[in-house]
This record gives sequence, structure tokens and C-alpha cells, in this order.
Amino acid sequence: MEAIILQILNGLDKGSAYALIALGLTLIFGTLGVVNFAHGALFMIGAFCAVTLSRILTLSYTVVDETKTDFLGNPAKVDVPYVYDLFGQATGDAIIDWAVPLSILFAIPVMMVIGFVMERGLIKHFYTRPHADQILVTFGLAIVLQEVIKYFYGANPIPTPAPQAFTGSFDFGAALGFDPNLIIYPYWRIIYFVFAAIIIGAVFAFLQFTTFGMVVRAGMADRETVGLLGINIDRRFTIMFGLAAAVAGLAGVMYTPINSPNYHMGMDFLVLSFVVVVVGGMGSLPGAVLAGFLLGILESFASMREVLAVLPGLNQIIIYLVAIIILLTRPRGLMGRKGVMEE
Amino acid sequence: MLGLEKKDFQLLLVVAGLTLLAPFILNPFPESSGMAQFNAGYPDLMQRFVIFGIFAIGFNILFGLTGYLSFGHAAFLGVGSYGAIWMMKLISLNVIPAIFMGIVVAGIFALAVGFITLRRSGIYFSILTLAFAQMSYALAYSVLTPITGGETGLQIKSTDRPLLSNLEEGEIGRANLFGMDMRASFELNVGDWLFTFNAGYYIAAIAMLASFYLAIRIFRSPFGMMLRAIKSNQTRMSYTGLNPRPHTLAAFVISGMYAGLAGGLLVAMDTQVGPERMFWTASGEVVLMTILGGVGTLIGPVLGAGAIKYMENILSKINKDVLHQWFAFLPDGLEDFVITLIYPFIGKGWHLTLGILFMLVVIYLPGGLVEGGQRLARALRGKKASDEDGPKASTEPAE
Amino acid sequence: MSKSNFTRRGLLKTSAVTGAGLALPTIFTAQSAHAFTNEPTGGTVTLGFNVPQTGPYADEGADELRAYQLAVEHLNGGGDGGMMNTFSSKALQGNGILGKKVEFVTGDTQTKSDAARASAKSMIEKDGAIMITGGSSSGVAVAVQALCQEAGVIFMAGLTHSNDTTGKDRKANGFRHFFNSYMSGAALAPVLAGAYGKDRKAYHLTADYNWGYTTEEAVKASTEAMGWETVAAVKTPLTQTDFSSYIAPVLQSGADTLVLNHYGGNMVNSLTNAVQFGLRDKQVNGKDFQIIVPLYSRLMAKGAGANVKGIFGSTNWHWSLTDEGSKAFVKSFGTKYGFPPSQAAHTTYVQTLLYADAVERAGSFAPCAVAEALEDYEFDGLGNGKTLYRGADHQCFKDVLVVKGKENPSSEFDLLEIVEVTPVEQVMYQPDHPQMGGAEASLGSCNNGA
Amino acid sequence: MGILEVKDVGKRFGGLQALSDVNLSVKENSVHAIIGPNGAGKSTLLNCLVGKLIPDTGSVMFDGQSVLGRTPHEINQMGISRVFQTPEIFGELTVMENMMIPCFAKRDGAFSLQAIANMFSEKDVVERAESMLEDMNMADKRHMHAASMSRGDKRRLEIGMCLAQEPRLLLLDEPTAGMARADTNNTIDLLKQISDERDITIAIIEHDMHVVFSLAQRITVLAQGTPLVEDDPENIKGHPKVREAYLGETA
Repeated sequence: MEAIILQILNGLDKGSAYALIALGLTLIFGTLGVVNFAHGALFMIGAFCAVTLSRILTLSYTVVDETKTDFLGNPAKVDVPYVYDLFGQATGDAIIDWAVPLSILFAIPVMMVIGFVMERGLIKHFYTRPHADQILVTFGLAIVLQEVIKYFYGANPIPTPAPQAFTGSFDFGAALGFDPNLIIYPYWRIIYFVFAAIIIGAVFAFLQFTTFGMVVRAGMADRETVGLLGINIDRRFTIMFGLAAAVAGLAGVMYTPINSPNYHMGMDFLVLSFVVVVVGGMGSLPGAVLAGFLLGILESFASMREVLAVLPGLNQIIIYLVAIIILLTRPRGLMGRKGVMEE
Repeated sequence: MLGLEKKDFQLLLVVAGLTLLAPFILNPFPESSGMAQFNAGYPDLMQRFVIFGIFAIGFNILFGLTGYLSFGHAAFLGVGSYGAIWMMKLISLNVIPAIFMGIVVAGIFALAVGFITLRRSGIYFSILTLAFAQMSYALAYSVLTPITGGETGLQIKSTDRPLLSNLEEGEIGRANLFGMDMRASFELNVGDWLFTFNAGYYIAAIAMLASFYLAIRIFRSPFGMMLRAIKSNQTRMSYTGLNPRPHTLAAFVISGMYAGLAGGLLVAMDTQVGPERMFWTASGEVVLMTILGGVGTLIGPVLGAGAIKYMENILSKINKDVLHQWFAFLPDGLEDFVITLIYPFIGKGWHLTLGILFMLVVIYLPGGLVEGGQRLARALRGKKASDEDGPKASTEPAE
Repeated sequence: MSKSNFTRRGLLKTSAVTGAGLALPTIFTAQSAHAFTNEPTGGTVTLGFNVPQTGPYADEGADELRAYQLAVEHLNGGGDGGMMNTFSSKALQGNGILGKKVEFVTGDTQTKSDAARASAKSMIEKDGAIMITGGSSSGVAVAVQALCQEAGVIFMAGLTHSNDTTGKDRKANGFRHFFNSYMSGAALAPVLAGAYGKDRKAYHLTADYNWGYTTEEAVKASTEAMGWETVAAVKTPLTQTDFSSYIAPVLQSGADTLVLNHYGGNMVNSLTNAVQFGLRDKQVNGKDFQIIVPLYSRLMAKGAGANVKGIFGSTNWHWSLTDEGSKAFVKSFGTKYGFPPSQAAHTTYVQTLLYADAVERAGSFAPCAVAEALEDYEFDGLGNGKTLYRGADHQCFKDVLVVKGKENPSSEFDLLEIVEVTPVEQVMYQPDHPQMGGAEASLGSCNNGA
Repeated sequence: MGILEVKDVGKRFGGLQALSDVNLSVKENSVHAIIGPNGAGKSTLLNCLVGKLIPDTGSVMFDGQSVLGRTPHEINQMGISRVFQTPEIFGELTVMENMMIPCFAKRDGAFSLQAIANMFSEKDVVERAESMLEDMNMADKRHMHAASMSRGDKRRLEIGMCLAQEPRLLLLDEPTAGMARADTNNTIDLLKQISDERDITIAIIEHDMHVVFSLAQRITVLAQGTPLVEDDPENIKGHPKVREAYLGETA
């Protein structure tokens, strides 16, 4: 029982990351009809926004400390962050400690701009091109983006911890009346889940309740007609691309304390996020979210040792197995529309 | 000739010429010049050019003709390789049965996978094939370790005693063709040039030419026409009384067998298999080769395969010291500056160059390298014919 | 700058020139013209440095490459000579190898065995490399080692920790200086028993591939021999990035120790996740919960950040060692590059020196002669104390470092502290040990090539 | 007994009863038109005949055999060809290739490995396709890409492709929809010619009364998913029920 509750928690948490990435991917696909292989790279760049902000906050000048020596036996150089000078050491440390949450503010404009530039500069020209071309160009872009990040930040993962206040874990078990320590879950992962839920909710609300969203939804359903109505869909689609980039970026920022970011984290998520989107049904936002959580939960259950004892290796293939079963029983994924991406 | 139209026969002749003379063509620079770094005429890379050419030709039969984008084709290459190496480990070190085994195993696997995945089309098909390939990879890496060797893969060991061989005790078996070692080479020294004619390469090259010939025949045959008809209009296809699925399945299996042939040849040239051969990036690579060269064209996939393998093997080996050697003639400050500019794109930065190349090709040459060649040819012809007409870049898709 | 380490086929520099202009075709199977593959006939000798330059281990590969360049510089008489000065053998003169200037070529393994072999083959076939070295994973090491065996060149393994490299997949032409899973287990167990007691319940998370299996087996065997109980061992996919669903159930199992048989990105993520779950703040069976990482590296520790604090593991070498060899190496590496070398850099530097020294002592580049010179060779002064290159399996035997994540690091490199140097006797095993492939494992016979 | 017998066919989509109690009998070698206002269920009925939809109730017999549960290509192989509202042809293929494909289908069947082997003997197919192109007056366009032709030519090609299979029943779904008057008249002439010269039954769904009354020998009027009347053209013209159905719609 405890084990099952725990894996459901895990599944929701994993699922929220999958759903967030798949959501952005579907937004782009649904509105612009573009298969964006660079979406994982946007997620990765989001994570590196957090790394960059924490680098900016810890920008330092060096002071030679005669009392210490470095590894070669020379007097040690000690880095003193500028924020110490600006705010004093205690406040400075607190600011550095809060780098990841602060990065949210930093990442939104950065990601929007990256999204706009990408759409105007490149993607725009590919709306009418075959999907194969879209795949190749966005895949090329993804490689370029990750190689650029690798050039500046190296290949090694970069630890980007959550603020001290959010370390440790919450004991659900004790709260629910089980023995303590049986069902614990880290605070930051709970925050991630809540954050993802808010973002997903906000995107849905935005599309559901604003005129802008209405037009975009109409455009998703039938682009030509909306165009005929004299509505400037293009500008709205640019904004949607920026929004999707921001969603991916925020997913990345918040993910950094969970796993240290590295330059290939986008590629690691790419295949998975496409599987999620397709299982959900190409172009369906609720489908993407549903599939994200479904696959997250199933993956968690498949990693239980009780399950693995019976079916060794199931954890290796569960995502793909589920994808195959769903696609064979439901031709267009969970909530896909007919005729989308079937040619 | 050979049942081909004149144009196709000429193309086949050109490809045959290029392939057979590859040891010369790929080694244009004298050994002692700085440019020798760009020589690609050594056996391993030449073998890879033609083997991955086969892989891409086969992939193009499926993707180029029917429009079904398989994202898991590397699985067939991998399975073919495993089939071939087991044949060598257990039965015979001769490459023929091993390659044959690779084709058969890959064909059977493709039949099974295709039977299931071809129930869907479009991206749903792509994801289904991807799922099968990723499952194959994951299982080969982990729980199937007893069969696949897991991470370290399979090699021929001194303890392997194939049935039809008479190895000495402790001797490690080698791939051969009726006694001819795949690594046997004939070297030709001409002045400062060294040309290597490798047995393995020529076997692979003959296989490639045969595959290429077969591909032309398939492209030009009514069967190829059926496949193009499937890509063009499946509705009309079924309302014309034709069942599209078995046609597509046949193309899928043929394409899988091409991959198996490539896998078997890889093992024949270099007797080892690792599971990464089936990872999704390897499947992606063949897609990129085909698109880069020109989807649906005959020669495109071969060119694309060559371009990517060349970058992977030549560009990645240029390091800072090599650059310093090249630009040693410049004044020190300028030399360092030039090297700083170039360095991110070569050596460990070769992925960056690859990414940029993909983007440039797809932006400016939607028809891939073949279209680039056609434009170039047109431009040259246009200049010769009349200057006022001028070469006008057109964007019509490459044939 | 006019430094030139660029190389091309050694034989051409001399032999081809004689035929220049004559365009005389010469046919030879290498046997008639050469005694062994890529025999250097000119004034230079080419080594092939095959390291990951793209992919997740690119930083480790870059550090290996730095060490190789340093080694080449030292062999050719440049720099301060580094560990050549502290090396027990004095065969190396600083005039290259056997008087031939050392040049090198580099390649990218991509941490894939196919790519690694392609790269190594191009070094052998195109660049005329006489020895291949490098790598940052066991899959690559085993694949390239087998290739070198076939091609008839020497392979000096880089960072490879799996038992298989010198166990069931050992080859006569391949040599490993780095330690292995068995040694990690054997070195860690007593230290762990001392620190955490002999009554522990361990929970293993194991990367689901060969290296993971051998490491789990080794750590299990040696800790169980100390009295620990293994509660469960769960395999995790190599491609896993989020380990929460594997870590969450650990406490429910009643285990009080978590062993992470992970390396690289897997290890960084699983350790980060485990610390996130607050496992180390918990008490189980009245004991503090502990986490163990059998194989540590500084680059990984850097990736995991503060999460490594207080966590035990083992390592092949660490820059804070104070023997003369290590000090000399750190000084010369640190002066050149501005930061201390990693264990990957150390092992690759040492391998290059050992190879060069063996050639000098053998008086020949012929792989079989070099192998003979390396087999059962005892040396000292290369940072690990007295070391034996055992002839039976081509594995180095030396002291093993047990380290712990440092609580108060003084710099970004100062992440690990040495807890104990486990003497070599304790990590010694028989060449036919069951974990090493048993009696069946054999080197085969050395191969001089075509 | 007609060549096509539809008995009590009903089809429901969710809450919408698209067809109910449809009975229809098409006489061999006649031209039978099915007319009705928009939403009368004409297309649904057609889709039930060719295997795209499976009716919930009733039966559809072609030449004494049931077509229900068969796939479109099986039904086609039984001898029913369909012309679509917007021409469905192989746009990327040449006109000649378009014509060859039905010839192969006729000769080799839906698919078999034998058929693939047969494909390499194409001489008779080429001859047949060429004569078919002659018949359709399209021989001069044989090397054109089908997609680059005018709509009228595409229609002509599609009809030719259907005829190449020598079907016993040709189904046409508003073959003149969206055509200019001149093209429409050409199509009428073509269909007349086909009906006169060949042993073929034609069932046509049409909106354009000019077309219907120029061609049909028998007419079924469909309204709200049920047949209202089935009669000869002259009786249909003034039929009160028909007026009601159409006027009710247009008023």
C-alpha cells in the first residue's frame, strides 16, 4: 500500500515534467503545424538560464588570501562575489541560494525572446514545407544549440541546488497515519508538481478564456478559415511560439534542482516527449497532459522491484510498450484528431 | 543495358566507376602535405561509406517511395549484425553465410515489426517504429546480455570454435572470404601518394553496387510505381482494388533486409557488434543521411551517407595542433586568431558543424545535395550556353 | 607558433620518398616489408589518443587529452619532465621513444563502441599509429582492445573500471592501469565496516549493463563477507535520468545503506536524487542512513555538488596524494593547465609513460616485445606507490584509495578527501577468479599484426 | 433482381440517424441516379456500398454476394469502381502511370507475392493502359504529371482509371461538382458514351438536375436518410413528395 502510494506520487511528479514538455511541443505542433525537434533544446536552455543566473549572481573578483594555499602550494586566490559587496554577505548568500526561483523571472523574457527569434528567423519559413524538412532543420538547430551550450558550459553536469529552505522531504506517511519514513517526498518535487499544475492550468485558461486563445484554438482547428476572416494569425502564432518556448524553459528552470543540468538533457527528453505527445494524440493539449501523467505513473510502477522480479527489464521498455499498445488500440492516441499527421 | 534505361545505366556506371576507383579519388592529397588530413581513402572509412550507403539506399526504398518515415531502422541494422556475428562465432568464419544470416534475420524481424507498425501511418507509424527500436536497444543493452554481450557487445574470441573452421588452439578467428582475409590490402605507392586497395572494401563495394542496381530496378519497376502510388494517394489505391498494406510491408521488409545486409557487412569488415548500433540516434542518422542527400532520389542517400561519415571520421580528428600546422605560415597573432575562429567547428566541435550543415542544406537546398548538384550543373551549363540567360536558382524539387 | 605534432603514415616519410617520381608500384603484404603493424621507420613514432570528445563524457575525455599532450611533451624532453623524474625506471631519456620523436593523433570515441573502433581503425590504417590508448567506459575499452588485438597494436586502456576489461575480455595486446570493480569492493568493505559497523542492510541500485553487474557483484561479495546483508538489488536503465521511483522505496525496504552502482551522469543524478529525498537525514534500525558510491571521480563529484559530502567511495588516484610522483604530476599539469588533474588524466598519463618505458626497455616497438616488457613488471613513483603489471591478465595491482566527499571544500577541485589507502595485498585476486571470467578467461597470444 | 440490391440498410452516427430502411435495386446495365437534398444521406449510402462504412442494419448484395464486412479493395475487386467528388488520382505520377495501376490491379489482383513477380512482365499492361488513354482522348498527355492537369482532365482520367478495371458497376459521387458548364457537358457526353458502348451499370449521386435528367434511366430520391420515391425520370419531375423535400429545403 505504502509502496503504491509512493509510486503514484513519483508518477505524478515524473508525469508533470513530461506533461509540461509535451504541452509546449503540442502547442507548437497544434498551432503552427511544425514538428519541433528543437523543443528539447528549449527545455535545456531553460535549465541553463538557471545556471547562467546563478553564475551571474556569483560573479566574483579574486582576492589573494595569504593564509591559504592552492593545490600547487601558491597563495590561494579566493573568489568574492560582487553581491557580497552590494548587499553584504548574509543577504548575498541568501540571494545566491535563491538563484533557481529567481531564474523564473529571468527565464520568461529570455525564453520568449528566443522563441520569437526562432519563429521569425527560421520556423516561419517552414510552415508549408514537408514535415521531413521541419524535422531536419529543427534537429539541426537542436544540435547547434546544444553544442553552443557545451562550448560555454562544458559537458559535465552543473549542480544547481534548490534553496536551503526547500531541501529535505515531507513525510506524507506520518500525515496520513502510516509509520513515519515510509512515504516521504522531497519538498522541491512537490513544488515542481504544483508549479507544473499551475502552468498547465494557466495555459488552458489562457486558451479557453481569452479572445486571443479563442482565435488560436480556432486556428488550430482550421487555419485557412481563420486566415480568411482577416485575422492576422501569423502574429498570434509567433506569440504562441514564444509562449511554448517559455513553458519549456520554465520546465527546465524548475527541473535543475532535481537533476543537475547538462548540455544533452534536451536530447534525453526529446524522444520521450515525442512519445508522450503521440500517445496523447498529435495536436491535442489535454491528450498531451493526460499521456504525460499516464506514462509517468506507469514508468514508476514498472520500476518497483516487486514488478521487476517478475518481469526483468520491464523498466527499460515500459514507455515504448505502452506507446505500442495504445497506438494499436487507439489509432490516433488517446485524444488525437483524425487526419492530423497521418500522411 | 541490364534492363535499365540509358540514363539509369549511365548513373550506375558513374557510381561503379566512383566506387571502384574510390581508393584514388578519396586520396587526392600527397601524404606529406598538410591536406593529407582530408584524405579519406583508408579501408575502414571507405568500407563505412559504402556500407552506410547500402543502409541509406534501403531506407530510401521505404521512405522515398512510400513516404513511410521509419524512425527505428537502426534496429534492423543491429539485429542483422547480431545475426551475422553469431553465424561467425558458431558456424563459419566465411563472410558469405554471415552476411546472408544478417539479411535473413533482419528480414524476419522487419516482417514482424512491419506487420504491427504498418497498421498506422504518418507520425504514429514513426513513433511505433521508434518504440520497437528503442526496446530492442534497451533490451540488448541490459537483460539480453547473454545473447548480445550487453554494453561490451560481441566479438570473436579465442574461445570461439566455429564448426566449419580449423583454427589452432588459442587462435582468434578472422572474417574471410574463402580464405581471403577481409583486412588484406594491396598498397600502391605512387610518388608521395599511397593508395590502399582493401579486399573487404571491394567486397562491400560490390555489395553496394548490387544493392544500388537492385534499387534502380525497384524504383523503375511497376512495384516501385505502386509504392509511389501509395505515397501519392492511398484512397485511390484501395479503391483501385489494391491492398496498400502488403505492398508497404514488402517495401518495409526489403528495406529491412538492406539494413540487415549493411549490418552483416559491418560485422564482416569489423567483427564486433555493440548495442548502440540500435540507439535512436543511429536511426535518426539514416534519416538525416537520406534527407541530406535527397529523398526519393537514387544517388542522394549514398551522398548523404558519405557526407555524414566523412564529417564523423575526418572532421573529428582535426585537433588544435593540426590547425597550428596548417596556419603556421601566418604571423603568430593572426594565426592564433584564425585558429580561435575555426577551432569550435572542428575536432570536438564536429557536431556543431554537422548541425549547421543540416540547417543550411534544408534551408537552401530542400532537395538535398542532389539538388545542389543539379543547380550547379545547370549553372555551369547556363553559363556556357548564354550569359544573358543567367543561372536562375529554381526551387523545384529534385527528381 | 610552429609546433608540429601532426603526423602521417610513418613509413612514407622515408620509404615513399625514395620512389618519388618513379611511380613504381610496390606490392607487399606487410610481412615482407614490416615486422609488425605500422612499424615506425622514420624519425617519428605516432600514438593514437582515442577519447570521448562529444557526448556526456566529453569533459573527462578533454582531461585525458590534456594528460596525453603533457606526456608527449615530457617524452620529447619538453616541460619539467613530470613523473619521468620520479619513475623508478630510468629508461626514458626525454628524447622521444627509442630516439624517435613522439607524435600523436586524436579521435572521438563518442562513448560508442562502433565510433571508437572506427576512430581507432582510422588511426591504425590512415595515421600509422603504433599504440592506441584512451577511452572513458568499459564498453569502449573492451571493443577497442579487441580491435587492437586483431590489428596487432598495443592498447593501453584509459578509464575503464569493469572487471571484464582484464577479466573475461582480457587480451594479450591490451593493458590496464586503472583499478576495477573487484578492487573497489575489496578496498571499500573493511573501511565501511569500520565506519558504519558490520551489521548493515544494504540496498543496491545498479546500472543495467556489464559494468554495473560486475560492480554490484564485487561490492556485494565483499560487504557480505564482512557481515552485511543485501536487502535488494534493483537494476536501473542506463538512459534513466530521474531516479526518484527507484530511490523512494528504499526506506520502505528496511535498508539502512544505499549503494549506488552508477557512473557518470547516472551517478550524479541518482546521488542528487537520493540526497533530495533526505535519505541521509533518516534513521533506520537505529542507525544513520548512509549512501555509498563504489567508483568516484572528481568530475562526477563536481556534477553532484554538495550532495557528495560525507559519502564514501573509491578512486584510482587523487591529486591530493603527497608522494613524490603525484606531487610532480600535479605540479606539471597544474602549471600547464591551471587546475589539478583528474584520475582519468592520471591514468592516461601513466599509461603513456609505461608504454614508452616498455618500448625503451624492450628496445623495440613490436607489440609482443612491448607486452613482454610490461608483463610482471614492477615499478614505483607514478603516484600509486609500488605497482605490479601482472602478466597473467595485464592488470595493474596497486594500493586503492578510499575517499569521502569533503565536508568543507576549500576550492572547486577540493571535493574528495582520502580516508584510507587500502594496501595492494587486500585487493589482490587470482587471475582465474570467478568474477574475472574464471578459468576460461585467457589472454590469447600476442599479435604483432600483419 | 438488380445487380445491386440494398435491403433495409440503416446507419447511425451517435445521435444522428443518417440512414434508415434504405431499399434500393439497381438494374444491370442501367444508369441509376440517387438524388436528394443536402444531408439526405447520399454520401453515407455510397460509403456503405464501397466498404468505407459498415451499416448497422440491413444488407448490401452485389451480384448475389454480400459486400458487408469487406474492405474497399476487396469490394473493388468484386467489380465496383468509385469516382470521387474531388478527383482522387495519383497526383505525383504521370498520366500513363496512373492508367497502368488499375491495369495491374485488374490483371494481378489486390496483392500477392505472385503479383509482385508478375509486375516485371508489363507489356500487356502497357498496351492496355495505352489503349485506355486513347479511348479517353488523353494519349497526348501521357507524360504529364497528373496533378498539373485541369480539373476536367483529372475527372476524365479518374473515370478512365475506373473503366480500365472493367467494373460491372461504376459509382459516381457528384462527378460534375464545381465544374464549369462546358466541362459538365463534356462529362455528361462521356458518361453517355460509356453507358452506350460498354456493358456497365452506372449509379450516380448528383445534385445537378441537368446532369441527372440527361443521364438517368431510373431515379431514387433520398430525404432524411430514407428513400422517398423510386421511379423513372419523367415521373420524378412533377412528383409532389420530391417537390416538398426540395422546396422544404430551399424555402
